Amino acid sequence: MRFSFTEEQDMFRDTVRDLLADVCPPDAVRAGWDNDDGRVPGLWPALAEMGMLSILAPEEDGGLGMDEVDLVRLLEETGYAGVPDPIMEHVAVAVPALAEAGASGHLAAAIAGETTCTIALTGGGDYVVDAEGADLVVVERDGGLVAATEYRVEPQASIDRSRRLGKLVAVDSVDPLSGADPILANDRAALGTAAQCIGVARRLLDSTVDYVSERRQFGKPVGTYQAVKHHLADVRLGIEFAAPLVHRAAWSVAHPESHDVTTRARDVSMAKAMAADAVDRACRAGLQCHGAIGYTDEYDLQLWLKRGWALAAAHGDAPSHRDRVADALGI
Amino acid sequence: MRFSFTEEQDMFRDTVRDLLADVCPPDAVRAGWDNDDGRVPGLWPALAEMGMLSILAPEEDGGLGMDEVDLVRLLEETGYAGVPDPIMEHVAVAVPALAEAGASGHLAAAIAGETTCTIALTGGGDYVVDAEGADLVVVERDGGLVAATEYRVEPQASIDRSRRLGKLVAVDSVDPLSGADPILANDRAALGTAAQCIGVARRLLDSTVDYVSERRQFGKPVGTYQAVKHHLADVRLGIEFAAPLVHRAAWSVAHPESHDVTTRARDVSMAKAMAADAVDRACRAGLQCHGAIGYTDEYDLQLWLKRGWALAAAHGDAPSHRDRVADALGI
Amino acid sequence: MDLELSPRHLEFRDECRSWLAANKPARPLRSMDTAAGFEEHREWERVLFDGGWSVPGWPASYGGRDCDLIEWLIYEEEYWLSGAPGRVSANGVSLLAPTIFNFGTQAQQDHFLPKMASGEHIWAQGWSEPGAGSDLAAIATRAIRDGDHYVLNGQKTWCSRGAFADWIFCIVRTDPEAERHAGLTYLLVPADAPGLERRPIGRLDGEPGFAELFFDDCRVRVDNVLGEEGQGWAVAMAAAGSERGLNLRSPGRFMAAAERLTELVRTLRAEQREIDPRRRDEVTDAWIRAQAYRWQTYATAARLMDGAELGSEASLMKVFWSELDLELHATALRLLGDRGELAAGAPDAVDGGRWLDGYVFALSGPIYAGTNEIQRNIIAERVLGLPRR
Amino acid sequence: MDLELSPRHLEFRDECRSWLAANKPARPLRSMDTAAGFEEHREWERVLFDGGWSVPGWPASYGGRDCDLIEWLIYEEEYWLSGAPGRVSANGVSLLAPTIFNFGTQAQQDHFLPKMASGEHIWAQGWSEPGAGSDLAAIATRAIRDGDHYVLNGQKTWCSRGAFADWIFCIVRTDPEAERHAGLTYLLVPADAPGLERRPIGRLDGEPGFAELFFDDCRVRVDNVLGEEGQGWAVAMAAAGSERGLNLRSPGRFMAAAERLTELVRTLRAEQREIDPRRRDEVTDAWIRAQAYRWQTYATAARLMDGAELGSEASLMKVFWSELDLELHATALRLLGDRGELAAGAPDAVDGGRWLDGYVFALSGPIYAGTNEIQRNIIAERVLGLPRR
Repeated sequence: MRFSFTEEQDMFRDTVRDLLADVCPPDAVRAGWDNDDGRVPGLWPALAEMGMLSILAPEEDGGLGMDEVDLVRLLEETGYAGVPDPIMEHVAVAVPALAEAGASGHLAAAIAGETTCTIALTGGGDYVVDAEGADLVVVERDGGLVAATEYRVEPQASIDRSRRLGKLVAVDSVDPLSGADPILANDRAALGTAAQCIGVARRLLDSTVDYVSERRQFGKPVGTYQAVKHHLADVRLGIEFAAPLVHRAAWSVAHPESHDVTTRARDVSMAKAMAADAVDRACRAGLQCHGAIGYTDEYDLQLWLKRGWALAAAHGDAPSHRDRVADALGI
Repeated sequence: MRFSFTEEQDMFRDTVRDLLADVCPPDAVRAGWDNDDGRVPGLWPALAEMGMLSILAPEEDGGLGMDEVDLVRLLEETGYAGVPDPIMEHVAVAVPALAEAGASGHLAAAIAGETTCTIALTGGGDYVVDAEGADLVVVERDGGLVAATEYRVEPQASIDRSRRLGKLVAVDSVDPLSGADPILANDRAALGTAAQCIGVARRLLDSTVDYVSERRQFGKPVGTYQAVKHHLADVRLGIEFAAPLVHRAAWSVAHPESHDVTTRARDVSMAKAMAADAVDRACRAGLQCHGAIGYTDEYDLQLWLKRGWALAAAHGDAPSHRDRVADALGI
Repeated sequence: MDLELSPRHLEFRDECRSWLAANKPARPLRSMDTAAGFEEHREWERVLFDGGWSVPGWPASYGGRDCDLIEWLIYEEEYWLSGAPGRVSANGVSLLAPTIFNFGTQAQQDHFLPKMASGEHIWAQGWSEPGAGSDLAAIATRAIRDGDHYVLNGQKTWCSRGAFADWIFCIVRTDPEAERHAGLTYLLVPADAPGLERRPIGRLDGEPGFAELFFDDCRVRVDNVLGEEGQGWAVAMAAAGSERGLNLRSPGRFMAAAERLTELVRTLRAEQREIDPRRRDEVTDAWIRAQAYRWQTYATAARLMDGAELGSEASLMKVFWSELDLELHATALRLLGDRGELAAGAPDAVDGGRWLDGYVFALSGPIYAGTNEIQRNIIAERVLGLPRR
Repeated sequence: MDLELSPRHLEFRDECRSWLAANKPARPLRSMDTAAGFEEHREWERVLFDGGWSVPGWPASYGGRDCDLIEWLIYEEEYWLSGAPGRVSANGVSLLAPTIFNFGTQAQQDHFLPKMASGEHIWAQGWSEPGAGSDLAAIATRAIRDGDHYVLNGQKTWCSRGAFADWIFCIVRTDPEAERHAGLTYLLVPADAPGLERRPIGRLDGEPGFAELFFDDCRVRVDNVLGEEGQGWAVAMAAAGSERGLNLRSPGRFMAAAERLTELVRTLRAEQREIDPRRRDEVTDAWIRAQAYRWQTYATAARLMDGAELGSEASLMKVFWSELDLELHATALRLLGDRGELAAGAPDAVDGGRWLDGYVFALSGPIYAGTNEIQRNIIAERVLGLPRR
């Protein structure tokens, strides 16, 4: 029993954090709002190059052969940076599904960053992130997964302009992904979303702590008021106790030999329920402690507010995940 | 449209408040814990004398012929004083039921204060307040009401030693109360409990405001801390917006000519739901703002804490009353 | 106590309801925070004015119909339940007009009030500054007397409707030596004053909900002072009482939103979508709280009609309505599930994205007109009497 | 990361589990806040000690078994899940012992630790005073040196276990001239010291959960100082870190309560009672939070085993466990409906009124050892780095 990450995992996390701070600052995210695909130029190849896209691909397929424990904090960083690319869908769900199905051609292109994959799972609702811009959609249907490569999309604008949502209205060409498990794919998507929620919540907290430490009203920094302190202490509490459940769920997903499907579902759903509540609280407190400036288009806080609203509900909101936990508990 | 009480109603309220402050101070409530019936000596005759017991009895039966609007704030005062006698059960439910059933003998004794009535309604759960000490229990059964005068009781100790609970284990002698409506009786009980919740919440708030204005920590009154201020502001908000719903529900019960059963149920349940939440919040904040002293047996705060816990749940807790509202709304 | 509407009030309600049904725009207007939408809303103000329904609580001499508070509450309920458009005139009518009635000269009243009632003048509020948000006493925009003009220099921000308004009511510092509340003056500034530049600021969904104002030797006539020079704080606080209290936030808007929320549940059921019992409970709770706000308001109205003043209790109302409004809309978005994040233009957006739009709007409620943290301080100190320090 | 128990840990767990199953009292003990119950609990401490399970984290030389943090967490989980009694020794073992290990002389360690481990000495905490609750620096009880004794005068309050304890660990003011944190001394006081009077205080259900202590020229030997005279604040704060953090509140107790809560749902179902979906959700949420506390503790343990210190993060844990504990019990009472208010003696009380008893106990959690308001200040200022003023 040792609940901590390795030095190598810390280093990988730091590398990703540095890359994102460099290539994916808020300005780059905003720039994507008006380009063709909403994404950050140069980010995808850079992520491919450092191996991030292939973490969950086996070494024999040219991947890093790592697992969800290695991945989970990198996804937190993508939330922290507000990455608009469909990184969670691609790396946490599509790549391992392609690998498990032995779809080696699709897999090779995906881990090289030549293609972008997204996902259309029953647990993810009606709208697919980046469906238009992606090359391949891992679609759940008829109790299995298929890889759709030709399909038509009806765009559905999200309030978060970095989330290019679309509805799949027709799928014209598919490869079955037999061997890939749709229940596992849904759990991976919920886990990945939970990790991103943690990152978004951390970013909201850091930004707000910075702001209230500087901003003065009534002759002193806003952050000296006890009400503001307690709002932000509550945000920290939410993150502090959600993150371990997210890391624990990553372990659960990565170790099928000791976690049956019910246990995995319970662990993943605990993580998503707590992470969704944590980011929801971070959104509310972050905006309230900023005051009017946080409410503006020009100020960057909104990037994480909107992402937080969306991710809290994506791949199952907190009550629906608590229901899964309750079912697992037999109550 | 005029949502305010008359000067006469204000005066009656003040008279009851003064009487209770005089006859029913905390020491008198505590004294009752160890006597035979838990009640305050002299209180019942005094209430009878000022007409409080007969408010809802028609004038032709010797009552005051008033209605629930006249009564509602008097019940708030009984909550404020922490009256241990079964005043709500007697005056708000039993007396009008006896009157409506034309049970003139029982009624005359009840409004004269010669007897004490309590109630055993389906909406009130398994335990009857003051069943042992009372002379008559208005019991709901087989879709109607009966007056039980001989019955056996199994005592069930409440954490609130002023609430002498008991379970009716046998009813040996009953008079049917045909003409008295059990649904109306349940609504009256919920309304009366809601009014008492408001009074309890007000007492908790007043006591806590007094305490934190005096008690000093870290060189200044505890009440100067913003966290304490906001706890108590929230209590005030709860009371401020629950009380009008309680008064409005009293009007609804008092005016069957313009309020059908569904509307009355909706109005009563809105009142109980909001009042229960208000007193619940007052209990938590009251204790937290007092700190350790509020947690002791010797300090009087506990009288209202325990009453608040009990009354918030009595005659239907907040969620069950919200369900009734939802049903009335057809959602 | 009498909770029935009198025959007179019933008649008033029916008149109001019929007029709205016959006259309200057939289709939703465009956003009042766009140039075209602003003018559409101004036209609607004119229609209201012509029907006698733009400012029913005002004296008939200024375009109103001398409604008492109860009639005004009835009017507001009918207005919002009818689905009529939001009021682009709200800043002026709710915040400025009470101040003009209280502090304006006869000439100011005669000049400004009718034009406000008819929509000819749409007003924006110019109080906040980058360094003075909830802390209005920190206002730094200077207005130095020069003959029969003031010369303004400084910056205002968060001016709702500021991008397109015709006039702005400002608080400026006329005595730079004075500190905090002293030396402030309440000044009415035409939007076309020379030396005034306006820059729209988008709210977080991109709609230009505010403007920044830049004063660069901007000249404004001295007779546009409201009240006395140097008395701006007292004058402004009277209006702040209005903003936080009864005038701006009648229950009608929240009751209408609560009704729409229950309607949404019915619609979702009709679409064969299952309603989670926890969500149903949230809807019910929000609906109950809208009713609580309504009845608390009627009780307050009765006190006011008996001659009481709405003091610090206004803070209770402001906290309650702003958090209710947020919860009404957040509940709707949760009910909508994955459709909750869809923007107005999305094909699947429910009701044209109105719930999301309303949510974004509601988010500002706990922030503006004194944050709810400050309101809770006021409740604790002035309503409950807790020690300030 | 490795979240499996090693063979060694599995063996440890099984040994612990078997021993508890074989040795725990057959029936619930009487309340430790009654004279008879106190002695029953003391006997149980002796049974634990004889089995080597009273202080497993201590060195073997003092009656422990040199457990590492992980083993200690496993032990705590097994202990509470087994349903074994509460620990009357907790104040001493959790709060005082770390201080003795850190600051005690060899003679103090050799004298006090074994007697604490065996239950011969049960300790109470004498920190709070009527005028010094969360604000410990306001302590006024004076201890004036007189030869090889101190002479104590003053009053302590809220001493848990204080009515029957054998010893009390106090903070007293040895330098009356010094202000606030200076001039305080950490002193170990025998309960039978001449001039010490004790008065039980009932908690709100009437159980005498605390005592008041009155010192009237009470004489205590100088060699009972822990650490240096005048260093009491630093010594006490080290122990406060323990109280607020890992030692006192292992996850085991909350996990056990969460399991009992889910069991309660199953029992109610078996009684044909309908479980409201909102209550089921509350139960699930509380259970999840108990798990979150567990895993956060394991993560913290890993950091501590790597040499990190538990600093202000202890405040995060204190707020979380105390509010979790309250919610676990409040949820149970709501589930019980009208049986929720029944006291232990009532025929219909479920599980002997244990949920209500636990609720009353849990209510003190957000208050003692520094209120949660103060803990949130610490989180904001020391963990997040917000400005103090």
